[in-house]
Amino acid sequence: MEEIVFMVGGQSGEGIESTGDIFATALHRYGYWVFGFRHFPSRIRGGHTNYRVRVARHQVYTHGNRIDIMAAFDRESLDEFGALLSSGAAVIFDPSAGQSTPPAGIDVRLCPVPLGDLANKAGGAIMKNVVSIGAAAGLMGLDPGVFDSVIRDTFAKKGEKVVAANQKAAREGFAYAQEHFGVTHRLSPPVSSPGMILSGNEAVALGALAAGCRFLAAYPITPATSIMYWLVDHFPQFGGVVIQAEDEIAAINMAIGAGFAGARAMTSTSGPGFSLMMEAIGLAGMTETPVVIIDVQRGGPSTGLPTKTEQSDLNEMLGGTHGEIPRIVLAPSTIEQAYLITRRAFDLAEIYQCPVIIASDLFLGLARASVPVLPAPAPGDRGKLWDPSSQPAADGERFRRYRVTEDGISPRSLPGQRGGEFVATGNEHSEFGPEIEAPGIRVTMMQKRLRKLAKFDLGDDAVWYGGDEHPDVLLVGWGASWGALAEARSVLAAAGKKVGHLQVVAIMPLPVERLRPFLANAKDIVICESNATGQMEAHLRRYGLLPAQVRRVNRYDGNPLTAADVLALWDLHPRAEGRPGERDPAAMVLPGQLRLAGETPAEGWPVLDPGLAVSGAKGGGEARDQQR
Amino acid sequence: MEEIVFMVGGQSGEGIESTGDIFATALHRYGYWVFGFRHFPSRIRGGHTNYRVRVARHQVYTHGNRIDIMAAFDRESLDEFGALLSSGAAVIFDPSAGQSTPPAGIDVRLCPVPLGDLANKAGGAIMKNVVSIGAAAGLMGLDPGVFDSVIRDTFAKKGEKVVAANQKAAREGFAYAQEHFGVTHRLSPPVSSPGMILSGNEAVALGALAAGCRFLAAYPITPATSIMYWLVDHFPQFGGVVIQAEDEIAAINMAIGAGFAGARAMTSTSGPGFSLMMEAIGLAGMTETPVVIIDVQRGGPSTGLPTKTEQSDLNEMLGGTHGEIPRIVLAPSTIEQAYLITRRAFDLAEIYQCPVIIASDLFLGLARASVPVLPAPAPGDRGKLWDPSSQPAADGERFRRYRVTEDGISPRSLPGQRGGEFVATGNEHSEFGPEIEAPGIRVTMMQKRLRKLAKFDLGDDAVWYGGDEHPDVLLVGWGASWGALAEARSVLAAAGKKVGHLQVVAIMPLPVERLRPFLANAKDIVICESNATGQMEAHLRRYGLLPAQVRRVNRYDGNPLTAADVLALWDLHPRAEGRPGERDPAAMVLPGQLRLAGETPAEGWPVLDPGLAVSGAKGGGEARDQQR
Amino acid sequence: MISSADLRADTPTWCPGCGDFAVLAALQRALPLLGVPRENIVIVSGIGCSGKISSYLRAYGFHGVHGRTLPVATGIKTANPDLLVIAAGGDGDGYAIGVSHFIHAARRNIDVTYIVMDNHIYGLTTGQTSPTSPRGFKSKTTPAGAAEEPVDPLALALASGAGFVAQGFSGEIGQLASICEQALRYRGFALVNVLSPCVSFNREYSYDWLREHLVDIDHEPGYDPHDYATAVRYVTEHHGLLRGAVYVSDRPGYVESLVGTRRPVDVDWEEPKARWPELVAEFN
Amino acid sequence: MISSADLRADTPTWCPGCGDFAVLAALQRALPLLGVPRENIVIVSGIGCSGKISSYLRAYGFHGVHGRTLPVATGIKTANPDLLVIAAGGDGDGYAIGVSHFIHAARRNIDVTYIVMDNHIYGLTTGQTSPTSPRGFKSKTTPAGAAEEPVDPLALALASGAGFVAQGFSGEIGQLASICEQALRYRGFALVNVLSPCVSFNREYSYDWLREHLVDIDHEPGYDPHDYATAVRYVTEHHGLLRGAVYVSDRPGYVESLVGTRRPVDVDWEEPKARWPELVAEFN
Ligand SMILES: Cc1ncc(C[n+]2csc(CCOP(=O)(O)OP(=O)(O)O)c2C)c(N)n1
Ligand SMILES: Cc1ncc(C[n+]2csc(CCOP(=O)(O)OP(=O)(O)O)c2C)c(N)n1
Ligand code: SF4
Ligand code: SF4
Ligand SMILES: [Mg+2]
Ligand SMILES: [Mg+2]
Repeated sequence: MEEIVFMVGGQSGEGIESTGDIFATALHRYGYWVFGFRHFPSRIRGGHTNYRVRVARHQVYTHGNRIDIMAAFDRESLDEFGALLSSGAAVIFDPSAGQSTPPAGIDVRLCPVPLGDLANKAGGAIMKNVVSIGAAAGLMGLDPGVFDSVIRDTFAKKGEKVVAANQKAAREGFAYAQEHFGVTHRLSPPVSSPGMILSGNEAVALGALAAGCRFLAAYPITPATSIMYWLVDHFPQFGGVVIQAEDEIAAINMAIGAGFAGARAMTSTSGPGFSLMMEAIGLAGMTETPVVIIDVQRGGPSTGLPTKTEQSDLNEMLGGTHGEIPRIVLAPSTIEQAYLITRRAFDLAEIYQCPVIIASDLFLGLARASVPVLPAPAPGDRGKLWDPSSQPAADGERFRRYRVTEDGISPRSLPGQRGGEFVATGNEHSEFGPEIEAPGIRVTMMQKRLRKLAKFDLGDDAVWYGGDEHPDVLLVGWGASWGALAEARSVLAAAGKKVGHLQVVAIMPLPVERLRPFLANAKDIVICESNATGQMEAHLRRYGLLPAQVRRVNRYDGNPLTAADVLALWDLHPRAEGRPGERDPAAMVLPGQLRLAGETPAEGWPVLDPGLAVSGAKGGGEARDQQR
Repeated sequence: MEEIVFMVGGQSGEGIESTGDIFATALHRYGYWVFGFRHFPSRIRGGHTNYRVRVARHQVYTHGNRIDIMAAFDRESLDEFGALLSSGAAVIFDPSAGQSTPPAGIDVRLCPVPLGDLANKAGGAIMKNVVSIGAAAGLMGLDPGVFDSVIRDTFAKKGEKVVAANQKAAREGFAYAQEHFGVTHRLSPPVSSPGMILSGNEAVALGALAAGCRFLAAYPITPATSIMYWLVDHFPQFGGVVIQAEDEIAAINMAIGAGFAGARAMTSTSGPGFSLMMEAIGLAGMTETPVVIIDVQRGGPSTGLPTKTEQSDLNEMLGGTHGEIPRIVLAPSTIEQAYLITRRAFDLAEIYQCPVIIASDLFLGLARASVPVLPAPAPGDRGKLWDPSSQPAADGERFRRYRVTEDGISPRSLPGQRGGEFVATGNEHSEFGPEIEAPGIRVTMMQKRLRKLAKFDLGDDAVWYGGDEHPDVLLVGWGASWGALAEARSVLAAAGKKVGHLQVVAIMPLPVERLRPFLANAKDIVICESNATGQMEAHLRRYGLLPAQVRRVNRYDGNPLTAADVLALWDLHPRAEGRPGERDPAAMVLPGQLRLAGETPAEGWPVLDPGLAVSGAKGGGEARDQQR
Repeated sequence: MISSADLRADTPTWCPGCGDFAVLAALQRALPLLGVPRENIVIVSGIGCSGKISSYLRAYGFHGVHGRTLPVATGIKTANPDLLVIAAGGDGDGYAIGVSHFIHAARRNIDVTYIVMDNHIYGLTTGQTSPTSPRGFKSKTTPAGAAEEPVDPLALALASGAGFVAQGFSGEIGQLASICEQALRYRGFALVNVLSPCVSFNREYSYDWLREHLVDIDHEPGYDPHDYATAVRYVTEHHGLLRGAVYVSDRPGYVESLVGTRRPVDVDWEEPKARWPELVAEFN
Repeated sequence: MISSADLRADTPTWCPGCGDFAVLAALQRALPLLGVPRENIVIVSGIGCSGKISSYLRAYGFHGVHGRTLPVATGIKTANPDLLVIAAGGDGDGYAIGVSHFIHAARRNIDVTYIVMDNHIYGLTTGQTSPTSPRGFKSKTTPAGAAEEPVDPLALALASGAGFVAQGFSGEIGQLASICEQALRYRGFALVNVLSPCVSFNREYSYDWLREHLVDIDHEPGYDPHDYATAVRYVTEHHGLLRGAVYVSDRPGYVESLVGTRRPVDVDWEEPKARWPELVAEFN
């Protein structure tokens, strides 16, 4: 087989997360490309949770649309996710635990494994999860020692005994499965070596480090906190600092302070915290202080669905804060892009001296997948920093921090620079800084600020296009649903449709002229968003980019938008092996089909490093990549 | 003369505000319709401030576009506002105070008055302002005792001596002016009796009281605080309460608590405070708790121009808070409408169980003008309140607060009602209230909430239209600039243009089908807003309501948008008496021209009481009112 | 009269052994003693494991956003003073993001019982350092140990003018219930800080450790909770490791001074209508 | 070395007689004594009349939004510990909307001097009751008298673990300057609450009244500002009507414990580049 999706499901608090992580990392080390995603409730113990890991021979961008091997530790695993089992799927369960069996009518292979007994044999019932992944590896025909190194890394702190016991547990499961069921799902051998395995949040954190950011102030919130975890573990080694603030208002104001001082500074949060930052975002805009804000969106409104994904903060990103400021909003579509965009965001914040908002979401932030090695850090562009030697201040004159310039951007002095003293104020102000109300200066200053982004252009990275040069069907998406849309496109193409996929990466300022050619000619535009009201659609309409009639795919039940959601419009299905009546071999997403000409991992996709840009759409809108 | 504009200008802290108030109130009591507006800096002492009062024989909706009589106490009065002086304007000043004289080339009548000396004669130099308004009354040929009653009311607390001295001061000024300059600006006698004089903020406060609101929590902020002042003075007499909260986050959460308890509750603020309320607005949306939020907008972004006007929070009103909630946004255009809309807002908040945002602004909120007597309070509609007798809960079953209904609105129980116990949560929740994450329920609940406003319709009050039935030029506005646009329309019509004026009152949900006919047919659409980026324009575009090309009038220097700003597009001017070269008799806005068929004061304009609706546009878009 | 059973709603989803069970039980024990009908009880809660309590105590509940229990409770109590209003949340909810409201509710002396389930950790977000975590405390957000001194809730309450200040312990449910009863009967702002162990993420503040270190001032000979100076001294000297009623004063309440015989919930159009001419006259 | 004159920027627009002039003058007197070059001084201010000080003191300034001086100052100081950072604002700014940050800055012991120009009123918004206005205080927002007890800044600072707590008086500019100097030299969070009369809106807290009622503890025989208990007792007994250095402790500073030899402002791409293979390896 080309790819296999494994799921382990149980009650929260049962170690499902670490089990999934071990499985994913091991298979990644084995040479496969994995994509793991965890489903979890907003409580600590109890409540169903599961971890799906897609294992493939080529890079994949979602956790897939089916489940091939399931280790089921609770009733919900089968009750709620049984419908996703592929034809011939294997279900590992402990017959002595009295679990429900799979729903009737699904053609699955039951694999009863005495998980508890085998775990006990290895040293303790707590290791039954590890037994189950051992069994899964057995069914896949892998090495018995596939988990050894990961288990060592995971449990090293707990001592050699624990490591050995877990290694034994995995091997017990492996042996049992091979003996009783043989190899049910053999993966063809790996073909390439993935470079790294990390989550979108880790990619953001790594991007920040790579960009020279050394200051994070944040307040814990699901699903953003792991950005903080990674940075608190790494910043100190690089001279950086993480402050756990008392709330999000403090967090962003601290980041603004650090940005004013000259650091590359950021804050990370999710919806509720983002809402609290509105006033300060305006302050950054008005004082022209660089700051990067990561919003890892989750299900809203209010506390909403705190452990579920959604793309519903867009309106607030675009319209939040009273009054009018220049701001940049970017949405990464993949984990690699989360790294690249974050890295770039710090340049943009300093070049344009304004807040930059990165629209991530829970799906992108918490999914953990194999990616090619990310491009190493490289010197960034700090924008117009005042250089006293080449730009001396006129004698006796105070520094004009807000000098009115043609491009609206004024050289910035940093505290510590002699002669650069000025006051930054959230009030309207003169070129020197202090507040002023004179209508003429006011208008000049508003225009100066709003003009800053007039020429903003992310270049080829602003929008991404893949697919037919003259599509009949145009899928439009943004953010984390890229993978699902790419899969849907592949199925549609296989079904004979002329299809394209347009992904909006730069959301504000919107690259209107880059988008227009794509949108002007498509016959059937389908806008796909993880929200209920179609916020991106409204945004595009604001610029007159859409015809009166478009079709929509909106998912807002908290789960990531899938290819199936999109394909349902055509009664197509993404899975080769479906339940009876759903089988559609042509719809099977074969790994590799998603990788298009010029999209090879080595070159990175979509690339924000100008030097590396390959597959972005050109301003004129010529669609450069074709379906293989 | 039909109308006269008086301005008193000086340094802040010199009592300009009370002088203007006394002048306006006195002329109002005299039987004229006045409109007063104060220009003031964000500091306590010093800095130019002025108060303009337009005095007319019919109702007026702006402070006009020229100045006929100016009492100038500082240099800036003439330097900055001299250009507004009408031909033949009178300038009252104290020759001994060494002020500048009016700019050359303006044909004005200098009226030097020994203000200080006369004030001293009356009892103290502090009364020079009062002397100056006495002098103005003299120039206008009014009664010498015109200010007596207002002075009594104003200074009663300070004792009879102060009252008498001020009355004397006014009479001294009056006598001096009559003796030395005679009557320069005689107003024709009053024709009707205006009913009340109040500011937009007071109208909001009065509307809240009339609506049965008895709870305000707020944090002081210019220009919203006077709503709080009026209510703290009046609520206690009616069993109501005002809480000065520790910040705006507390304020809105208190109001939400009170709304949950069953009170009609509100908070009032301006931009910075409004930004802080974003998270709680989502909470109100999610818990379906009625709350009314008044945003008296001021110059943004950030602290911006705290004592200047702007309409730049619209994006945030529409898009603020993470996630998606039903919300209502209404913008009153006049002081009367501020009363009517606020009154209605409490009904809407309870009927739809969601936040209602009223978009006022500094100009509307602080302008103080004569209006017809406002309609008396009448019983409102509290929406679906649970009635245990007619809707008993099933035996032993818990109350389904969020029962899924066809219109999305569920009967609401109030604490204290036996059997109605439930929990309101900002998390996604079941019909009973407690949090729940099941995708099916989630989707049902999102749809239930978003469906609530599907049939929302303010009826004839949703949009307002005045002017030609088939206009070539269509002025589009919202909020406080109505008066300026109405004046501009009148001038354009007089200049022979076929012109209409469309005012958006209901902003969210936008009455798309009511707006479309007006916008679909106009040739030259001019969108007029007090902001830089055209937020209403973008909003209309989102719904496909605008052609690619429109013209824009955007004012964002902090001063109210004027008819002159609009007319400049055609090189027309609003003033009959202008500086040489600007004279355009046809452009004179005659009082009464603004009042159209069916817009008589007795009937109120635009009317939110369904029974009183007269002049609004019909859904089909037939423009019912004609220019007289 | 209601019984404890009448106050049971959904089955709690807290981890087995969580201290918050005791808080719920203590409330279910104390509330029936007050003779207040269930429909007149409102519990407002914040976000956190602790915040889920409003779904478990059957009464009217409001589960608001993180840190804002006290403003919501203030709004409810002021709008309808007939209600018995409880606010409940965690240490992060109350002393990090919400600490401003805590100080202002205390000085306002709003008649609300504020129960903080203080586990010295962010529980629901799976174990970050909280404002009451001690200096040097290690967690995922402070792997090198917390650099801040902890907030001392009792000291803060005393400095802010709270009229009733007590601390309970989930391991002593009898005393906790009695403290809750006193707090609920108190006419004014009453803080009950409950040392409520998080068995999943905070092993430092375990039942055992707390049992060993807490001084029971309810049984401290000569301790007079009406004496402010003594209360301050005790809290300082014992680093807050007390249980019992720390301080009880009688300050005039806030709501009484604001709300008269009519309540803001009594929506009324008649009086402003009747007094309309008078109101219109004011604007002339 | 800088002189007082070097620290003059725009001419203040405060009302003649405003207490804030003395605060500005005190800073201009104290700062030159520290030997810190002007470009290394940053003053962060809030919104209010007080907040305008950042335009009047010539140095780097950040005039942020209402109530958020301390987070901004914390960010600046942490990003560049070489800077001398002052936060300054009003009583509304610091003790109403911003009080949470005050408490957390205190317990964090960030090396910032926090100067509150406490006039017991909202000045810039033309005279509303503030959190330090006394109970019964009449203003446009509390015409019937304030129903809340005031915040006691000194008590709150002490309860929050502030290392340096002092109170100055605009009528005693010499002492005020000396307090500022001590605070600025203090390595940690230093509160200087300045009783700074508002001559336009608050006649209750006049220079005369304050002069009469304040006890000068700098000259109180035997008063030891290093003794916490005494400080608490004095503040309680005198209802905060003290002037001088109330409390001085030595707690370890926050920034030192977080920031090493490299500062976050030193933007660097080289080290992560050099260590890239190691970082990549971590993700495998
Ligand atoms: C504005 C906002 N910020 C952050 C969060 C995420 N969050 C949820 S609960 C919580 C803290 C929980 O700690 P605590 O209040 O001590 O409650 P516990 O779970 O320990 O009972 C946080 C930070 C949120 N929901 N809202
Ligand atoms: C978020 C926000 N809320 C309210 C305001 C309005 N505001 C400006 S200054 C101020 C209070 C001023 O009082 P204080 O802090 O004591 O300063 P003072 O003027 O007395 O020096 C307020 C409420 C604001 N600017 N921002
Ligand atoms: S995580 Fe801790 S606080 Fe939360 S329920 Fe479990 S034990 Fe209780
Ligand atoms: S209003 Fe008061 S605080 Fe403000 S400048 Fe004037 S005296 Fe000072
Ligand atoms: Mg906690
Ligand atoms: Mg003040």
